[in-house]
Amino acid sequence: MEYVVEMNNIRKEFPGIVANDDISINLKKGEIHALLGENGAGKSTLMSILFGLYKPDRGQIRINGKEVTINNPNMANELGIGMVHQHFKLVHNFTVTENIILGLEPRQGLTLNLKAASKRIKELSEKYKLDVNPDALIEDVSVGMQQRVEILKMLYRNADVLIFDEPTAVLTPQEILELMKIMKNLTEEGKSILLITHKLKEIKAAADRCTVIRRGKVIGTVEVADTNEAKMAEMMVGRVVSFTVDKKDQEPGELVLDIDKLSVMGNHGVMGLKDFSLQVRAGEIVGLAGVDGNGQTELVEALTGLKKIESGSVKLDNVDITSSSIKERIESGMAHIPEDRHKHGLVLDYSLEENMVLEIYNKVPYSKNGFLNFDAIRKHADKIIKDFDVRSGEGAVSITRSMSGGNQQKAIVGREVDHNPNLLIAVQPTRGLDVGSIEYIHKRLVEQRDSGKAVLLVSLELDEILDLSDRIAIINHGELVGMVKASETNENEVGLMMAGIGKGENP
Amino acid sequence: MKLHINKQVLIGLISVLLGLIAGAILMAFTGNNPFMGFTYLFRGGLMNVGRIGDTLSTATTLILTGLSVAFAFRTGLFNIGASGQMLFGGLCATAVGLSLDAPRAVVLLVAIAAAFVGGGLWALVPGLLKARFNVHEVVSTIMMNWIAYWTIYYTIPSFFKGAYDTESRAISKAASLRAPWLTELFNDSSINLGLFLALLAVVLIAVILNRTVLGFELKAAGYNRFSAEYAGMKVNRNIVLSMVISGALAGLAGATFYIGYANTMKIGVLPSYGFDGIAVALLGANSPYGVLVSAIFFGILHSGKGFMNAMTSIPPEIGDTIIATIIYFAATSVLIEKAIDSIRKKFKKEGN
Amino acid sequence: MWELIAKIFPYAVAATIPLLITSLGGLFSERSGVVNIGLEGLMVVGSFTSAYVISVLQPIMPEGAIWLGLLAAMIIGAIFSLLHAFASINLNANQVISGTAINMIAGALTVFIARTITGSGNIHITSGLTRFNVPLLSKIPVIGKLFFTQTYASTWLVLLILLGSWFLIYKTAFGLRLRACGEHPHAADAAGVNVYFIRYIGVMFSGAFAGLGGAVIIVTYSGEFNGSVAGLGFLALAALIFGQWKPLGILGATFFFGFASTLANVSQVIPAFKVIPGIILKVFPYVITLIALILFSKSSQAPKAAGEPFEHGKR
Amino acid sequence: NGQQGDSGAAAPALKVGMVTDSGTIDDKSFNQGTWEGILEAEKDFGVTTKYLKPVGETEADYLKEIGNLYDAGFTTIVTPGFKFEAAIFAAQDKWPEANFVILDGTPHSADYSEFRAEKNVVSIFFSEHESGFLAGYAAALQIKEGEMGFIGGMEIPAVQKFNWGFQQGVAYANKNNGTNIKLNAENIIYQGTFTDVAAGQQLAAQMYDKGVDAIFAAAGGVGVGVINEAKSRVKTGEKVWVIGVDVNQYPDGVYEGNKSVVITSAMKRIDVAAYDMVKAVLDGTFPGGETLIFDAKNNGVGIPAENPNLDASVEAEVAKVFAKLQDGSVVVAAEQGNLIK
Ligand SMILES: Nc1ncnc2c1ncn2[C@@H]1O[C@H](COP(=O)(O)OP(=O)(O)OP(=O)(O)O)[C@@H](O)[C@H]1O
Ligand SMILES: Nc1ncnc2c1ncn2[C@@H]1O[C@H](COP(=O)(O)OP(=O)(O)OP(=O)(O)O)[C@@H](O)[C@H]1O
Ligand SMILES: [Mg+2]
Ligand SMILES: [Mg+2]
Repeated sequence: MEYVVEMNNIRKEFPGIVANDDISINLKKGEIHALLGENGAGKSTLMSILFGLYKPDRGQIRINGKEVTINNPNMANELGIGMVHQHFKLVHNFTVTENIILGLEPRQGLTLNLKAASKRIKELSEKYKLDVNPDALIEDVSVGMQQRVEILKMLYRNADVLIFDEPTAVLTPQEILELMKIMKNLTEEGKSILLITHKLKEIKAAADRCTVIRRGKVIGTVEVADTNEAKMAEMMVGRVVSFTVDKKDQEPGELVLDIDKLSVMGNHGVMGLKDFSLQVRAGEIVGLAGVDGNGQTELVEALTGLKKIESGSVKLDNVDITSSSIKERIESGMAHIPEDRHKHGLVLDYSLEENMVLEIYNKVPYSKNGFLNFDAIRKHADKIIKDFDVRSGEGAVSITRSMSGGNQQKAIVGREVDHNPNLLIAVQPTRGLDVGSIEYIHKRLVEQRDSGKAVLLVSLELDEILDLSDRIAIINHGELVGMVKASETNENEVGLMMAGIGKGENP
Repeated sequence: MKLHINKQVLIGLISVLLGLIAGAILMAFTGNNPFMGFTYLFRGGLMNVGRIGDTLSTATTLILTGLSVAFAFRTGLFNIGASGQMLFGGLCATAVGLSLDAPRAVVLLVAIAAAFVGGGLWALVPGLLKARFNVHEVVSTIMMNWIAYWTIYYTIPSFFKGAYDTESRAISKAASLRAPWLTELFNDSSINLGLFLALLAVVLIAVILNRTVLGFELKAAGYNRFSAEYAGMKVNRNIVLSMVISGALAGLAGATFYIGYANTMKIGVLPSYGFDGIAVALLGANSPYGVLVSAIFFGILHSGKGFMNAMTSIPPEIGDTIIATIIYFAATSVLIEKAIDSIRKKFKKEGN
Repeated sequence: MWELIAKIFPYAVAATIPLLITSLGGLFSERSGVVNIGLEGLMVVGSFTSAYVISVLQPIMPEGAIWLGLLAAMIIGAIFSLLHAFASINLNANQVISGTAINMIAGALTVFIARTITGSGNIHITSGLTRFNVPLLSKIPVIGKLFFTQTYASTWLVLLILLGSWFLIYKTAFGLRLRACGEHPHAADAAGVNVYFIRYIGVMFSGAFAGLGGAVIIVTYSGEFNGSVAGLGFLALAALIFGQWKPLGILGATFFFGFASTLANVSQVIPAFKVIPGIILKVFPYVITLIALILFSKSSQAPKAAGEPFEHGKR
Repeated sequence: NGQQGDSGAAAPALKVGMVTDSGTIDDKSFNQGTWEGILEAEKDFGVTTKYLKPVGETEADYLKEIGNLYDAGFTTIVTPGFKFEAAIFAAQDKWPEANFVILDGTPHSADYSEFRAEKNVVSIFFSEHESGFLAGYAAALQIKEGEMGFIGGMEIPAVQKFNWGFQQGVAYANKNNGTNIKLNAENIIYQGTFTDVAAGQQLAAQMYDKGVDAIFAAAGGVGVGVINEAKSRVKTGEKVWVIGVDVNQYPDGVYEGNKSVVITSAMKRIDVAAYDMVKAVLDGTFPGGETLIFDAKNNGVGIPAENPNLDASVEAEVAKVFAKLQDGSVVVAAEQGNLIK
């Protein structure tokens, strides 16, 4: 049988790490082939090589049986290879059409022929049931739509091989279903798909075959129909993985966080959060589920003081903190693991020890009379490093920019937990981390709960919410659309509510 | 034996070397002997105590403007307006020097304080605009430079007119930063008490940046305003404060220049020290002690180029060309860094 | 009042043009994602080049010398800007610092060369462009008097370039790519656009246009290179921001500067203006710019990736 | 090339140095005039020459360059402009072996508390008012009927005296020669810099638009703008003039062939002054400690010998008045009096 893509014995080294070590993989015409592996296993690197973004150190690529060298994305395009990146590569103030034709513009004399392009895009969109408006501005359309624009981009370039790098991380369960359908459509039209994902369920649901990669090496390729999720997970990590979090039953205690009818302005001049009320008690984890951009950011920023509150009130331990400063909130026992560890969590050019006192540098013993006490700061950092197993090149004096994402995250979690807060707001605490790190951080969050603290968990990963939470609040368009007990619900129900199909009462 | 030199220092030294080589090429190109050229250039800056004094007095102002730019850099700001701040600081110092009738020590202290405050005030505007409205400080400080230029242009003849409309009255000896004992020690050179002010500022700024809570906050706001905000720091206040401190340092530079190096304030001149400060800061890797060293180096070039010009037929612009080239190489230090790394690697391989 | 405006208008336009073309150059650079604070230096290079070429050629070919001078200024400006392009595109240098270095190098080097060539730092040209009234159009009431009398050919050239630039930026494939590189270079990269190439082109446009800006000064009102363009490059940078990175915006912004500075300059001979203190007239453009920056701060259209180094394959 | 002064002459030749004022060496003014005189001396006497440009305009900047010259063996040092007054005051004591020439100024301490010229300093002043008088008179005679304006640079004494002399010259022609030249107060201005070329052009344009026929520009770079504007207008058929200053600016005004917009120039013979002083040093007659006045009497000021734009009859008239200035029968005031500005 002839393969559309064959990658043989690919090797790619980055300074200090072999990202791809003698990897071979092939793709049949009309199949969906999944790539599975931990963070840093080398999946994206492999696909970047196929797409011409990296040059392999060694190895061979064949397309439709012919050996090729792919030096840049243009060559990949010409060979019929297209790629949807996890972070969409779209220009926000361009229209859909402009984004799609960029790099391959139809011309009419000297000028761009936008009309012809727009017509062709409309046709493609209809053919593959993508439902995209060619004249909309990217900044005005939803994330799901943006992804479909990315798909159109490939189709517009007549790609036969489509690479999806973690396409579902940003979608709602319903959008994921849609995407699966679109992928099936595509394969029926004769396209072949390479799909990178961490989600075993999706592989099970959509893929024909699955290649597992660990530490840059291929562990094996399996027919998906012949295997199950547990087996694939074991291949991936190299040991048996428990999918459930150990969590004792426990009665929640005092009311810690009381949000009452909170409204917050969003980024586009409309209310991002509307009349939102929620309570979190001591000793419980409340999960906030919702599709990205439905008001989670506004809620968290309003709670932590990063954003102004329009109306409503917030009480922490029965004290009104609606108009308190960030510092006051921290001091009254609120801790915050931010969504974006690079933007908010760390000063990347500061050393690890400096980052560990980011909120308490002005307290004794870390400083006295305006002068920093480096010994105390060092001791503090060393303790967190030890307690939370933070690994870095030079210990406390490592510049955080040089640390791996997982360790950066562990450091932040360590710092926040070390404040011994009554309320811990954890936003996407495991984003982009591999299974091992995720397990660890989940354990620490549950520990907080078990020791009688309140935890508000905000995550786009439904699995994470379902696993960790005692109760789940669902947010849609800035409004609370439902509140369910984790033990009494399932993914489907929460997914529907996330899409805005509410479920009556608040328990 | 293991030679361990700080990479930044090495890059700086190599940049200087490359700049000097570029200068040498230009000298040779115009038919001059580069060796003679450099000999006279450095002799011009260092040949005798008088010249050393002149070098130091030029360096004094450069230390302060360099420090001003470097401090802004370290706190995430690009202060291109040191010239304007220096002008306005200088105006304040001159105003005090010309109008305050008090014992010398008092006059000097008040004049210095006025320059400090004046420079700070002039930087307050860009600071506020940046903090409140996110107006980029590069543009606003450029505008403030011109506003300072015209303010001095009209203020001097209106309030401090000297013999001519184009300059202020001369500062009296009592209100000048020049001290007779110092002037004599350095054989009548322009060296003045500002030097000690500059040295003090170097130490103070180093301490603030590296050892204090204030420095910790200001740097955090500069590196990443969002995480500083997240950590509960008052970011807007810190941005304004950084800009004001930077401006105040430039204001001090104005004092050392207008009531130290010079004794009158002339209108129609935007001092180039503000722009040279960028070069000084850059070559000094934005560290206070680095600024000190690079300012003295620039001081030597500045005061030596005239002598070189007198002794040979090399145009003095060569000095500026050398400085500009050094800055270009410092700005493109990635290239040098790569070269250093590959050389180090080679040595390591051979060593093993 | 009308009389007055009509009188100073041609000169306001003349003062606008060097700013406009330089600012337009800056627009190309920043739209491609490279901040160019070296416009001042590039103008100096342009004014030096044109003055030198014209002074050499004028005795031989009185007619063509000026145009060859303008062309030479553009070419040398573009070549000189490669220093900035190389530093900021290939070496990921801090673009503001690299631009500052450009300014310093230009100032020192041109005077150095001028001195080596002429023995003094100045280069003088015998004759600049001749002003003319545009036939027919200058007869149109009001508009004719304002826009079509006492014009320089260079003014029309620059306005033509402005028009062409607008077309290039908004109507062509190149423009689309240019804007994409300034907003989201990785998107452009993934779409097969050579970001490095586009940025080089953007910076070289800025060099050519700033060079032309410097040259226009020589052939219109100054007639003499003296090592400086008196801060016009920085003002052009401010106009770029004031004009919100749009061709028509910068036309408005630069005309504002041109008009305000002309007004301030001639106020001395206009009795009606003598009542206004000189300082107010002089600082007026700068203060207004600051105010405009505040007003625009909320809706800033700055290219998102301007000033950020781009590395192929990195996110 | 003037810079290549280090000639290999056997005898240690006299080394003559100059420190320039803020402008460049070919500023059509002070610097250029002084330097031309020194170069003339180089040609005639084989002295070694060199000029240095200070980085700034402070006393310390000037002293530094004087020191550089002195340390390099230049023992005769010429400095143009009143801005050097305080620097020369200090220099005369610091380098007693050197000879200093200061043009347009007299040494005094920075705060004007002490005026003193030692035996190694000569101060030279020019009667700019006489020069301006002659140029104004000549231009008025040539134009006969119309209006004139004055654009000065900064409001410093030399420029003011040009202005006042100019006004008197025009008035003299109106009174004695029947010309009808108006001077409107709003057309007598000081631009405020010696550098703003654009402003020079724009101001000139306004004046010409208002009907001014000739502008006397005593303003360095601002004058460059004035000349440019005049050239632009003449090329389109307008009839406007510029009166040059300091040196013969006829060549600067050339717009085509050898036709120039510069009708005449109010010269002060800075070059002659510099030349004479070098010669005096060589002859051992350096008039140290004295203040010399260059005026009509000693041919130190005047209009150029050749003025292609002036009719022969006009030149003859001017020559007559020049003689009257020399014999004192006509006196030009060096003060404002009731003149404009
Ligand atoms: N440009 C690069 N330079 C250096 N190292 C890199 C580069 N890109 C990737 N790496 C390293 O190569 C390894 C493989 O990375 P890769 O992105 O392929 O992993 P992945 O399987 O896609 O991980 P994830 O699940 O997080 O997407 C990682 O250790 C990563 O740190
Ligand atoms: N040049 C680099 N040097 C060092 N580490 C890098 C470099 N580029 C990427 N990495 C690291 O490699 C890891 C994976 O990189 P990669 O760029 O593949 O991200 P990714 O999560 O796979 O994103 P995507 O799924 O969109 O491809 C990240 O931790 C990233 O920080
Ligand atoms: Mg990946
Ligand atoms: Mg990933």
